[in-house]
Amino acid sequence: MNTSAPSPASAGDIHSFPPAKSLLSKIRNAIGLDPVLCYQCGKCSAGCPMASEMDLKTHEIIRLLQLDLGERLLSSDSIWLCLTCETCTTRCPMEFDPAAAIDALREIALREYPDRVPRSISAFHSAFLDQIRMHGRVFEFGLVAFYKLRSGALFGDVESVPGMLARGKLGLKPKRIQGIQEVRRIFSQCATEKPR
Amino acid sequence: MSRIGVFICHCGENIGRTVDCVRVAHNLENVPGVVHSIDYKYMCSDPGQALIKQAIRELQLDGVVVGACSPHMHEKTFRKAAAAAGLNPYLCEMANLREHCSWIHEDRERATDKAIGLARFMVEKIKYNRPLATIRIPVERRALVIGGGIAGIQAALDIADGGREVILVEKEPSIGGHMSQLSETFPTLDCSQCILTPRMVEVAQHPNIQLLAYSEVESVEGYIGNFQVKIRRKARSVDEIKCNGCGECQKNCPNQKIPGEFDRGLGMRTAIYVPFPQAVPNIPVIDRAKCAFYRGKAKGVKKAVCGKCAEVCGPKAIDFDQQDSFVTEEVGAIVVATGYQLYSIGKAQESETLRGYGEYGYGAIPDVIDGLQFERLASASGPTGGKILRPSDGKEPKTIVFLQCIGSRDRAKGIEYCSKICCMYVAKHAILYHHKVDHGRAIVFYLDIRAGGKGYDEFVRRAIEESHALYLRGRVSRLFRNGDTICVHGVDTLSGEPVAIDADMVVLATAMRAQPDIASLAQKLSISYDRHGFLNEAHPKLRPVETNTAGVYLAGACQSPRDIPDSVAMASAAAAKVLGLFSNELLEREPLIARVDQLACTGCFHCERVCPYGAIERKQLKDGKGRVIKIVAEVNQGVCQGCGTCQATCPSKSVELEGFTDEQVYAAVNAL
Amino acid sequence: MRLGYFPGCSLHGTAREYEESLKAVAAALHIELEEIRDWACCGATSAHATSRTLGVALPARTLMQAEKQNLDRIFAPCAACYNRLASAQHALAHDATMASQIRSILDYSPKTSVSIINIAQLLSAQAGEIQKNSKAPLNGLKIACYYGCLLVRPPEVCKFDDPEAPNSLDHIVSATGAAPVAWDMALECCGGGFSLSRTASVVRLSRAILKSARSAGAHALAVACPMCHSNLDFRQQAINKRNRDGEAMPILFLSQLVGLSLGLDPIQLGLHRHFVSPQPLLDRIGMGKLQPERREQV
Amino acid sequence: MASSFEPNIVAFVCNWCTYTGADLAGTSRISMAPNVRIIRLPCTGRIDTLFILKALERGADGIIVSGCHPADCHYTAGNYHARRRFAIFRDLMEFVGIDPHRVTFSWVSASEGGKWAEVVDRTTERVRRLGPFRTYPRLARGAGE
Amino acid sequence: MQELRDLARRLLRENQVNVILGYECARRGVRPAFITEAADCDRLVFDHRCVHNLAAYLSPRRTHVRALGRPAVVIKACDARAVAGLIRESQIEREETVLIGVRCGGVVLDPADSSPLSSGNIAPRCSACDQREPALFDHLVGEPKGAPAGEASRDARLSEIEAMNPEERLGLWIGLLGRCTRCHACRQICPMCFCERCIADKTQPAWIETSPHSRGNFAWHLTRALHLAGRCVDCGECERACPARIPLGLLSRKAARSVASRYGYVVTDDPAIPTPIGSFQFDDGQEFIA
Repeated sequence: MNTSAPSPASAGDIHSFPPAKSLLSKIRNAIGLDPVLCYQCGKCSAGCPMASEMDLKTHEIIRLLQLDLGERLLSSDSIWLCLTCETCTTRCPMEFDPAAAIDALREIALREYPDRVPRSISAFHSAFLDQIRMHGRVFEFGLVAFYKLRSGALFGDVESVPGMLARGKLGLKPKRIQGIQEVRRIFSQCATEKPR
Repeated sequence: MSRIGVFICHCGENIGRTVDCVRVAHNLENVPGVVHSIDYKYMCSDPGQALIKQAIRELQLDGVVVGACSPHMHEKTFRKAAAAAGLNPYLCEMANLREHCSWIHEDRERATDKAIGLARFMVEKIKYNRPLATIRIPVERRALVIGGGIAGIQAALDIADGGREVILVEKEPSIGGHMSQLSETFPTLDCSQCILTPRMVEVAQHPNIQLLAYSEVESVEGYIGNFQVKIRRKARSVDEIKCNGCGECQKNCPNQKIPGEFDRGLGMRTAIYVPFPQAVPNIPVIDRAKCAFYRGKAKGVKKAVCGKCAEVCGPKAIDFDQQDSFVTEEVGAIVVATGYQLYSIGKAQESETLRGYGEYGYGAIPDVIDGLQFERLASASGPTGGKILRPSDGKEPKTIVFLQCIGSRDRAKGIEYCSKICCMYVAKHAILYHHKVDHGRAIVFYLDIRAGGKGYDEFVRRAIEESHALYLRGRVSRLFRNGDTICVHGVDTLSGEPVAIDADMVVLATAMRAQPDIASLAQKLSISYDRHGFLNEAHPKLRPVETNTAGVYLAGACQSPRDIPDSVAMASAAAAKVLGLFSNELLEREPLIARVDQLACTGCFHCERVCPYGAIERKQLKDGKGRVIKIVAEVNQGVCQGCGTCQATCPSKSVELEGFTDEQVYAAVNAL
Repeated sequence: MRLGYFPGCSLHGTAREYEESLKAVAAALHIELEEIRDWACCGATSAHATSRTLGVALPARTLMQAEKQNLDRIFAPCAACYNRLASAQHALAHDATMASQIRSILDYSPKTSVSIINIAQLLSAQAGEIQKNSKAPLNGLKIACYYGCLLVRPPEVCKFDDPEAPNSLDHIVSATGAAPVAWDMALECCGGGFSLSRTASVVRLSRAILKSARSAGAHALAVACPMCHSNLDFRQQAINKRNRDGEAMPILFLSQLVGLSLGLDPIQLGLHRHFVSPQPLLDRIGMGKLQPERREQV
Repeated sequence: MASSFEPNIVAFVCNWCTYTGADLAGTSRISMAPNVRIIRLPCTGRIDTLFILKALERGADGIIVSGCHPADCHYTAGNYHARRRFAIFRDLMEFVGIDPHRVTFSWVSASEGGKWAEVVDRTTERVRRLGPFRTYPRLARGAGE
Repeated sequence: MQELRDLARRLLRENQVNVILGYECARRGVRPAFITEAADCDRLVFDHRCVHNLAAYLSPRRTHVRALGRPAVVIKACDARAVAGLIRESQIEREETVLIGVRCGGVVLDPADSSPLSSGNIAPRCSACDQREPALFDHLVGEPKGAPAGEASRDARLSEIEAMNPEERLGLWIGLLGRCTRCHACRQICPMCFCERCIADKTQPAWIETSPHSRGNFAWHLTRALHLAGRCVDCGECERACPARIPLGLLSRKAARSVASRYGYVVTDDPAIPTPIGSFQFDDGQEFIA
């Protein structure tokens, strides 16, 4: 893809379209649906709760996918703003599954552009998964604590802790499940990059 | 003294509520000439009509005025009733007391006064109505079809199968039109030749069809049911009777290197040639501009420079001295199916309203071709035997780019309409390309996908989903040569992403345009055409295959860009119209047409100038000794449509429009 | 009736009132909840957002556990957990590669016949019972039923209700004698997992939901998801502090509403644990003051 | 006085557009002044300036001439010819002092029932303000009549 | 003068024509002459007294002239416009008529007025006329003439009347047309009034009242002006012939002004140009149409 102003001079060094290694095909394999199904009606973006906060709206994400513009796509943090509320998937007139596509994109992005994941979000995910690694379950007090350490949002929500305690909503000592080894094997086998 | 009956209808409450029908009837009773005046609840009902008939019979009425609804509603009804009672239907008139009175007024008094006035108008008018007889014109029950493309073929076959003679005129050496050039057809992908050729043969063999190929309409006289058409039979330089279509002449023609029109210049033909193997009729024609014999003669060389074809021709069918000849045919109806021409992409345009696409280098860059050229490449009978190969080096293009809307929806180039078929044939091209070229990449630049039609959108989706054509939304700015590839610069407006593609071949999906010579044909037929040269239908919705000239019908792309199914449907519709017209020996017309008072006529022919239909003819009045006294106007009953513009224009009022004569209008106005 | 029971992490923490009320209601309706032994977290968004396999493998293990306990029905009250379990099962059933992957990870291939049900399915099946046993029908209460995302989407996984116009919750609420209100945002997302990581988004989304429910005249919101609950209840203080949208809107778990209609004690149902006090609601139906326990044994 | 005066107006209209438009006004029950009486002609091309003069002679206070919009003529060109005829005639009328405000020319299509009502009401109002046009018919006084 | 007579003589001698329509001297001034004998050609004259528009005699309605056989007619530039009109409207065949164009420096108002041409006695139309010779002719005779004397703004009166208010105008015309006796001299002399049966004589129906009162006169003169719109050649014969001295030219010139301003049409002696009534443009002005 050559994005420089087209001119006869630059014509020579324009490489062919589309690029060789194809993100498009990866996603096609990952979710078993072909993104070319999308005809850009925009119903997904129209219903997306996070659209207003995304620089790439859902349909634009799919379009870039169709055009195999991995760089521009994966380097945007929009895919990380998806809540997987599945509204898009539910309403897609072409029976495509944008939510699944975005999940698949995140998985690749995590590997290829780890540092592009918004800090707070990657912090949350790793804190969350760490909880599971450690205890087999999520121990919320630990989750909050770990999250704060990772995200650096140390004092956010601090004022709410007493309230949580008063209502008995925060247990302080974690319980570990017996099958924790099994869980850890799952993690190692799934070979997920630890989001940093 | 006339004996007029007046019948005032209450229309239930519709008139009665605001108009005092009884008073109206009473008032009219006292009008001189009125011998009978009554009111009734429903005049249009059977008992109502019975009242009228009875009165006509018993009181020998010579005029009937029905005060009821709009004549557009019931004039026919009441005139039929009058006729049934033995009164000439044109001695029955209606006063519109409903739409024009009771429904639009509240004040009963004033509405009633007005109703009386309206009825008076008609009573006074009808005193001057004349009994009129429906006009019957004999119909020549043969049809002319102009154009031998799929539309003309379909129309001709339908009419011929309907049992009527057809003269099919085609200006090219063979019928078949553009469809014969196509490879496959959307959305079914059946081979064009395979479905067309049988129809062409059928035309050639049909007992009711007289095929005049390589001929053109020279002039058209007359009117519906009675056209005289003069047809020019262009000189083929080959005797159609003698020729047996063996093809020896072509084999032996020394000039083998002429770019063939049929293959859009991608293949070669000879100077004496049949445009394509399945041509109908299968009779060659000599291209005199290219033939050595004629060029020699033109140069003034005494002895024949070449005569190979004549030498090898067994039946001695070659006739170098053949001249254009003319035939005149009498027909009752004409179907125009002259089709379209392709928009020419290059800078040079024959019309000053159009501009070409210099930016796409068509003609300059060898591997930039148009859609019809791609059809020839994809066609099994084409110059490459159906292989997609580049004109420049015969290589198979691995990346091919299709540009839609070339000459469509482009004001700057002078065409703002949508050509309708391009979206579909590009999808077809993408699919064909996918079938024919392994690991090929097809990219389409489009503005919108217009795929309304049975199975059409599915077809486009098929190109995208199964043939993996990449559709980019946007117009390409320019094509650049880049070594032996073509660099395509565009933007995908959906992603806002600039795109530059190195393509091996670029196909320009060019617009459909009206035929170049349409204006002269339209004048011959006195039918109208739009600013783009597409012929105008009589009504865009309700009379789509008729024209404003009675007896002339339209089929196919001469009316607007059309695909094959549309063209065929139109053709059958036109044929149905023609057969409907032919279903009677006589054509019946309302007698409300103009009539010239030849004694008073001065022959200034203002009427001729204003007549929209050319219905005014010049007639010599002679004395006993056959000397011309004067030349006066005469109205052709078949052509006149009864607008009356002639009468209002005539300074001496020597032409009268039946049903709306000066005396009738005068009388009405006098009743004020 | 014996049911496999998968509480999920939050029901043992921030959403413990959900479990408390569930257990009380189950007892009242004679439903035996048998907790799956040694269950692990479903992985929630964090798992499937980072690794599709992980997102399937974790729930798959739980399904395996259930099978070992030969439970043929698993009840997952948390909508998120339900969604993960159901999605995992769906993947195992329809994605051969994924299935084999999981097999190699767990060296066990979970049956896909086990039926996974959520609270909407469970209680709407019990609607008759609820009505029959209702000791204190919640007449006069107007409830906005909030389905959220994970209960009904994606449709090919959650087949039990119409994904765009569901009515199972309304059906249950009617059974309690309360009146479900017609409103527009029953299916809009509350911000889900962003509670910590993108609180602002959660506030924006949850606020819209609360406003809509309020304008529909609801006295309270009924939810079936701990995540939704904390966003709408816990975060509501922040929302109300920042804006003047009107009365605070109590957020109740469906089970709590049902419990009330069955005449169970509000404290037993954990109503005192909410951040937005449901007291006004209780006053409406003439129930006593909540006596929040001073001390909480942890 | 003038207010109680009810003008007598005659309308010459073409059959295809304005007459049908007036029918539409009726079917749509659009109420309008009852002062106008329609005389139906096939086309504005048929409407002669003599009709106007005769109507004025016969005591019409106002006149309406109406037909198809340009390009809509059922007979393709009648209205174009009429347009020139009336343009020149109007100039002449004005020149000899016959107030052209007494004559309304309009295009009213078959779909413009509302417009027809407007034309009728506007003309009626204008002519009512101009008062009765006795001068013209009375020109015959002293001679003959 | 001699040139004209020789030409006429030749045309008769060579039997190219049977009659010369020209001018000859009368007791007072000049009058139209119908010369059939070559010998009589010396009677022909042409000078500033030759007011008459001889084209009128070409009309098929002038049977007595027709009876004389194939005509040659002496025409000034203004007369040529009438000849063109007759050809345009199929009243005469161009090739059946020999046109002797004469160069003209303007004529007097009254053919009986033998005093030399001056701004005092010149016909108003001539002082405004810039056409010294016809463009339509077979033979052209006479010396080149200079532009005639007199002020060119002859239509001041027209504008004056246009400037009046409706009542004043009506009053004015009631006064003028009230004088009309319906003798129809205007029609008889008009080269463009050639109808076999004039509308004014049509009785079934009698659109135009025959009795000579202002109302019928209005109808008659308005209708005539309309019929002459774009056809009147402005030869002034009607005014000259009118015993009541009604300035009828005002009406036809008003019509001419109307077609000129609306359709840019000016009467010429080119028979190929169609009349403004009888032709149209899609975008003709319609400011007066609601």
